[in-house]
Amino acid sequence: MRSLATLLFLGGLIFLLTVLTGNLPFGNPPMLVGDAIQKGAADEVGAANFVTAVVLAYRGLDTLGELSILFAAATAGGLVLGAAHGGSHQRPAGFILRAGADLLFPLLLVVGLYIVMHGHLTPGGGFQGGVVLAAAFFLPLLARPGETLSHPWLSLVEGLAGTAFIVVGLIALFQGHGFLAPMFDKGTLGELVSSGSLPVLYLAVGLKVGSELASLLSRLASDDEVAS
Amino acid sequence: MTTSIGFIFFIGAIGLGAIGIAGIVLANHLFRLVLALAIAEAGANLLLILAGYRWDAVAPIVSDPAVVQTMVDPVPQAMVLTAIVIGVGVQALALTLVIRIRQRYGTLDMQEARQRMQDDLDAAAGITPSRSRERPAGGRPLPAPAAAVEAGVQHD
Amino acid sequence: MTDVTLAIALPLLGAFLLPVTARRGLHWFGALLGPTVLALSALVLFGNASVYEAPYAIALGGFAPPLGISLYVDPLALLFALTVPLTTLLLWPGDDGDAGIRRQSLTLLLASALTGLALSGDLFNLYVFYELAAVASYGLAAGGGSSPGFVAAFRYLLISALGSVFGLMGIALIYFQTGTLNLAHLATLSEQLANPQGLAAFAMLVIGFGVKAELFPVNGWVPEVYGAASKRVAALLAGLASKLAVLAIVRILLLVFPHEEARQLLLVLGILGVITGELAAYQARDITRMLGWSSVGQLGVVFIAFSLPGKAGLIAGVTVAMHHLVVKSALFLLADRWGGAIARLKGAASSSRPGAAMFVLFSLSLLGLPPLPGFWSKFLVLGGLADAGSTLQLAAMAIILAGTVLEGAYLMRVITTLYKPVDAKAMPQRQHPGNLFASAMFAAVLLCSAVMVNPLWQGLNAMAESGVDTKGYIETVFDGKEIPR
Amino acid sequence: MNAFDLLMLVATAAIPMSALLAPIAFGRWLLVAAYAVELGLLFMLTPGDATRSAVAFQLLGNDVGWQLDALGWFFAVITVGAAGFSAAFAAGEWSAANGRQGLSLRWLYGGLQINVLAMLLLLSSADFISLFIGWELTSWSGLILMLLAGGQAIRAALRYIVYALAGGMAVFAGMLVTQAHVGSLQFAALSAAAPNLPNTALWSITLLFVLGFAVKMAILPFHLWQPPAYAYSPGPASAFLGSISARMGLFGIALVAIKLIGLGQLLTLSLWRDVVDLRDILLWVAALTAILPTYVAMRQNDARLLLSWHGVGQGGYMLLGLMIADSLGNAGGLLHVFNYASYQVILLLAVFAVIHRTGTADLNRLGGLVARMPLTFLAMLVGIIGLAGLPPMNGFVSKWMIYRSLVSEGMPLLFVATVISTLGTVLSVYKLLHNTFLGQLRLEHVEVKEAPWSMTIPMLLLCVVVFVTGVAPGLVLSHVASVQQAIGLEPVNYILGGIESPAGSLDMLWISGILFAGFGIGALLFYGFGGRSKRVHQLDNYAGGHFLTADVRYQYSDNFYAGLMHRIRPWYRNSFVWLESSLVSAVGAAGMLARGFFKQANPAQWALVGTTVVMTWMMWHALG
Repeated sequence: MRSLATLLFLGGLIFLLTVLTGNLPFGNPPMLVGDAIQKGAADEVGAANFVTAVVLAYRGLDTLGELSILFAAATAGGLVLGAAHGGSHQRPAGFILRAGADLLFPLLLVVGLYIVMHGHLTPGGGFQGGVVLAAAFFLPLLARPGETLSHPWLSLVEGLAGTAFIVVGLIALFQGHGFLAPMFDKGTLGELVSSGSLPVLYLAVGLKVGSELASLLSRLASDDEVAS
Repeated sequence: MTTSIGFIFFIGAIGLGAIGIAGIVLANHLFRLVLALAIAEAGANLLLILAGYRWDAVAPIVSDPAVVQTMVDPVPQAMVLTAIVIGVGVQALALTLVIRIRQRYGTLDMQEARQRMQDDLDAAAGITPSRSRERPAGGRPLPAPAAAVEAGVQHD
Repeated sequence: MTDVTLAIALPLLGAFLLPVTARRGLHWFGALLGPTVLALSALVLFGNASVYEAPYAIALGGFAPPLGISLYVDPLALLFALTVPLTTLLLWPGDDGDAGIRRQSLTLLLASALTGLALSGDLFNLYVFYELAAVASYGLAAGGGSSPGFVAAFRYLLISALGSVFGLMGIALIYFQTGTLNLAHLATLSEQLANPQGLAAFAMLVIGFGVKAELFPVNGWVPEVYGAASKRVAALLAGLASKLAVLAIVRILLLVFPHEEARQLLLVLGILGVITGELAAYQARDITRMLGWSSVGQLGVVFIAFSLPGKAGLIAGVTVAMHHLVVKSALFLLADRWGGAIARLKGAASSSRPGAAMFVLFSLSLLGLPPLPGFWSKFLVLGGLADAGSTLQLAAMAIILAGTVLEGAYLMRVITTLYKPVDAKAMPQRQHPGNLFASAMFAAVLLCSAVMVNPLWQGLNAMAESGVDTKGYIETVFDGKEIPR
Repeated sequence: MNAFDLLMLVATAAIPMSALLAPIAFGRWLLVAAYAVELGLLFMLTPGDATRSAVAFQLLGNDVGWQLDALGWFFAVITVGAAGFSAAFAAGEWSAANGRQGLSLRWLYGGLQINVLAMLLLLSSADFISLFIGWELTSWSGLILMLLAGGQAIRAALRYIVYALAGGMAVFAGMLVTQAHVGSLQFAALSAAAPNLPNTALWSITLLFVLGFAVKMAILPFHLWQPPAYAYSPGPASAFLGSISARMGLFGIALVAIKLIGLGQLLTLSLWRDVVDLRDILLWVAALTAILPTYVAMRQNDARLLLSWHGVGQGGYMLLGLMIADSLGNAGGLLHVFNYASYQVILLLAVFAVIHRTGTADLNRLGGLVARMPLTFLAMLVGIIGLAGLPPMNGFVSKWMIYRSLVSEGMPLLFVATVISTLGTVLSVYKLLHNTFLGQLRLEHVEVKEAPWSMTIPMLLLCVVVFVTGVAPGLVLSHVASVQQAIGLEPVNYILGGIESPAGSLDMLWISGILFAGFGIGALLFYGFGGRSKRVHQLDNYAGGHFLTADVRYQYSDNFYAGLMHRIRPWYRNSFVWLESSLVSAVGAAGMLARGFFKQANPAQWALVGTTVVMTWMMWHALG
């Protein structure tokens, strides 16, 4: 009965949305903002990847909020699960996994950092790179369940990376450009050292996301087995 | 032709959203609820990113500054990036909660967890669980007529 | 430096730094950090009092308005933003070890997000701050460590995330049609949104933001979360967070959807909220859930008030919202030690006289006993409804009045229990001095505003004047620049 | 600063003084003196021209002020007087004894004074905001007194506050509807606009106000709260509340329905093709209120409840009188307010004096106290003569005026109704007097002594008032006439001894003279013709030739009026209790439903349903 009513209303919702979307201008959006950004981003921000320009410059506050959400989720996770319980009593993984993890660790680290550092030029950036970084640190954990990530160290990175993002924003503010305004020389479009403070911000984002996810994952992993 | 392609995309977005919502409403398993949430968010994100799509346009990345190309709207892409990360955070938190619920109540069943929660809340507050039917209704502010007949009091 | 961005950034900075400081033998610094950043952000906001003469907008990062995110500071935003650090300071969570630091950190995140909700002039930015507030409140709701708290927080998370999905879809629908997210820019395009797509988007946004605002169909989480969470958290969520979510909806309503249908929607949902909330509270058997349901009812009144057109609606809504903020936060604080079954509170007054006296004071104000501020808030809402005088509005008026009677029934039930002779077996607990102090501060605010009705009213009038001035909003944000169409 | 401001200042200052001084006997007498000062200040005011307070505010663009006109003055004198006599009654031994039993004297005296201040604020209101402030303060301050006794009083008080809040909300709504239609909250604005208001607006304004005030008046069907709430309050509080508190509703009706809207306007509000108008409805409701509670009172076995039920019935009388269009009738209604207050205070105080000595108000456990407490008996006798409406006490005058105008205005059915009501009153007050003071003395009361002087003197002083205003009603009628003038009615044509009118005059001086002459002749005849009497001990009783030992109970000392009750019992249906409890159950059931909504298994389901419905609705709107 309950599912029937649910499906009925769900059907209604689907119908409504279908009707609605049928009237939407798919394929030629108004792009009032998008066009302006495309015209001005290269000069104003200097990032070849306009998405990065939007994420870090035009909508930098959103990104700060997003980082805070991740931080909030990690903090809340910590609050819910408490301190990690020093690993589980599972036997370690096999040789292949251990060797693979050891092998992959530096590779993932490099790839992650690369993605982070090229966020203003190519698809990718702090979030994507951060996830790869987190994977790099999480992989050994899978291979050696007995170990834990060093939480004090992680939380230091967590805190300082976030702080760095805000401090960069605040420096811009105190220079009179407004919070999170792009700083430094814009450089040449398309080069690694270009678009002013954006790579710094993205590095902060990458570290933040990486440490945040790593701490979340390790908490989930270490606590998972204590279940009664 | 072009409209029908758009229609397919929309159906995809709405379908994902609907599947996810149906899951959230109908599923009873805590982990499935989290998965359903992820699916519903994917639907919303797809709808959002469709808002920036433009026919015959390239990704909003300048590969050669000399060539001017039509690009899709970068703003929805940035928004979706944000929304995805938000979704990840929320789902991670949801999973930690699932773990804890599993530990405390030994169940992954939403109905049971809810019932246990309400019983615990009632017990913590010091009231008889709402499931027992010994007392039909909670304390009323006005005296019931039977109770008011004291010392020859009769009200008309 | 009185840039309002600081009011958002400082608490965030504090939240990020808190876990770091706690581990480096800087415990004293950690303990001071939260209150300090909150006080600083309150100071920053106080420094903006000049917006009473002229509201202003900030283009973040220096990008011309429709491109970047803009913050808008007018008296309305400032008032709500100011309540955030002040209330959070009063409801500052205790400092007990690791969990305490996490709680403080989450509280700071919540404060920052709520300040952002008050100030932001961008649809998607509102959504981000809303989500930040939501995630922080899931954490706080679960943070008590009790088993029911986890289930309640999970259910809260589910329904809130469902709301977010709807909200995000609504944003997508709006962006599809207008290609912009800036509220001022959207305000210039509001005629384009007076179609089924636009209004459906509004409905979705209302549902999305309504979860935290305890709006009618999406408030199922309220009693469980308030029942399971610590009472300071409940006070934060019911008193503060809900109001800022309402403000977000009101901003969208005023600027982007100034259509009659949109107001009607809020009116109807508000009425349903009052009915369900007050009726359920009447049947509640423990204080915390009673207060939770009662806050659902009160937020229904807030929505009804904001659904009134023009200045009258804004004045009434702000009054009711602020009154409820003060009263409900304080009542939750007092329910911290006196939570639990009403019957167990026999003679609690003798264990803490000031606590009981304040409970009476706040209840009377909630019931609208003149000359307490609650009366004026009811006077403004109901007067506005009577003036507007459509059938639905008159029905809303009747329902609010009937709800007040029910409220009187259940609040007086508690109060008379408080003053009954003590049951020797179960002596109710004394009030915590910290809670008493905080609620005394709320009581002082209440009594001061009872005395200063007139200046407050003039202030509210000025605030509403600029609040409903959509044209002024657009002009301030764009500052004479060309508006893309 | 005029005398009115001084009065308010004294009344305000007396509240903290009460909290300070009430535990000390001497302090309590000082507080009684404060009432005397307040009364003196009231008499210094010339009630004819309205005295405006220097205190005035402008709140939210509305002028808020206070001003005491003749209508308010009349009620204010009764209020302060009732409070003063009640306070005096309690000042001596009563407080000492009850204070020892844990009654908070600070709250009792403070609460009494708060009530007086709140009522003065209400009575002197000059606009709707000050009216509502006074109204709510009166309602809530009454609660203080009701809660003091604890136990069953708390339940009664809870019931009271729900009713009072409902009434207050109706007044609130009335005031807001007035503002919406008139555009101002000044009294003058409504009275100026009333003739031109559209019918629906007038209906809603009048009905809302009258409903709100009727709850306080305990007019049927809103009367159930009153008897227990007033009866179970501590002694002086009970006397004060029972005598004047409910009359605030009458004040409100006189103010809004008669002064501002006007009786003539009420006649234009008609139903069913002008068959009935609002005044007819009010008259009949008032008549029913006069009858039914009186017969309920007859069944009560608790003396306090019996009197409180009478209070409900007498309220019906007052409303009935007030709503009669001729000057004699509404003068009777207003005069009855004063008369009723005077003897109700006596009666309740006498009952509390009896409680003080015997510890019970249960009419089945009292009796024969006449020789033990003769002064209290005398006081109660005077009181019930007044309540029953017999000459030469003042109750007769007001009731005569109401009957007279019912007859002369051509309302025979209502006249019959009042007669039925009076019959019930006579029967039940006799039950009160008999079961308390006459009949068989109970063994446990043999040692009972007369109430202390601190209690008897206030009662006897009031008896003098009842008698004097009964013999010379013109003393009060002069004020009633100025009240009538103040609320826009034709003033009654009074003389010192009563009424002078072509339709039939009443001169109590003559009537009392004849009455006492008759008594004198009777006494002469009795003693002149060798009327001998023999004193026997009160327990020396015979029945049917048998000596009755003191432990044998007379059949009529328990379950008085058994035969009559047997006949009329089927008429008691408890319909109003049923109505009230079914309303409570309905709200309770709705509450369970609402609670179920929040405790449901799946809130997300509702979110989905809600979203779909809301979206459909919005899109429908946008298309249509």
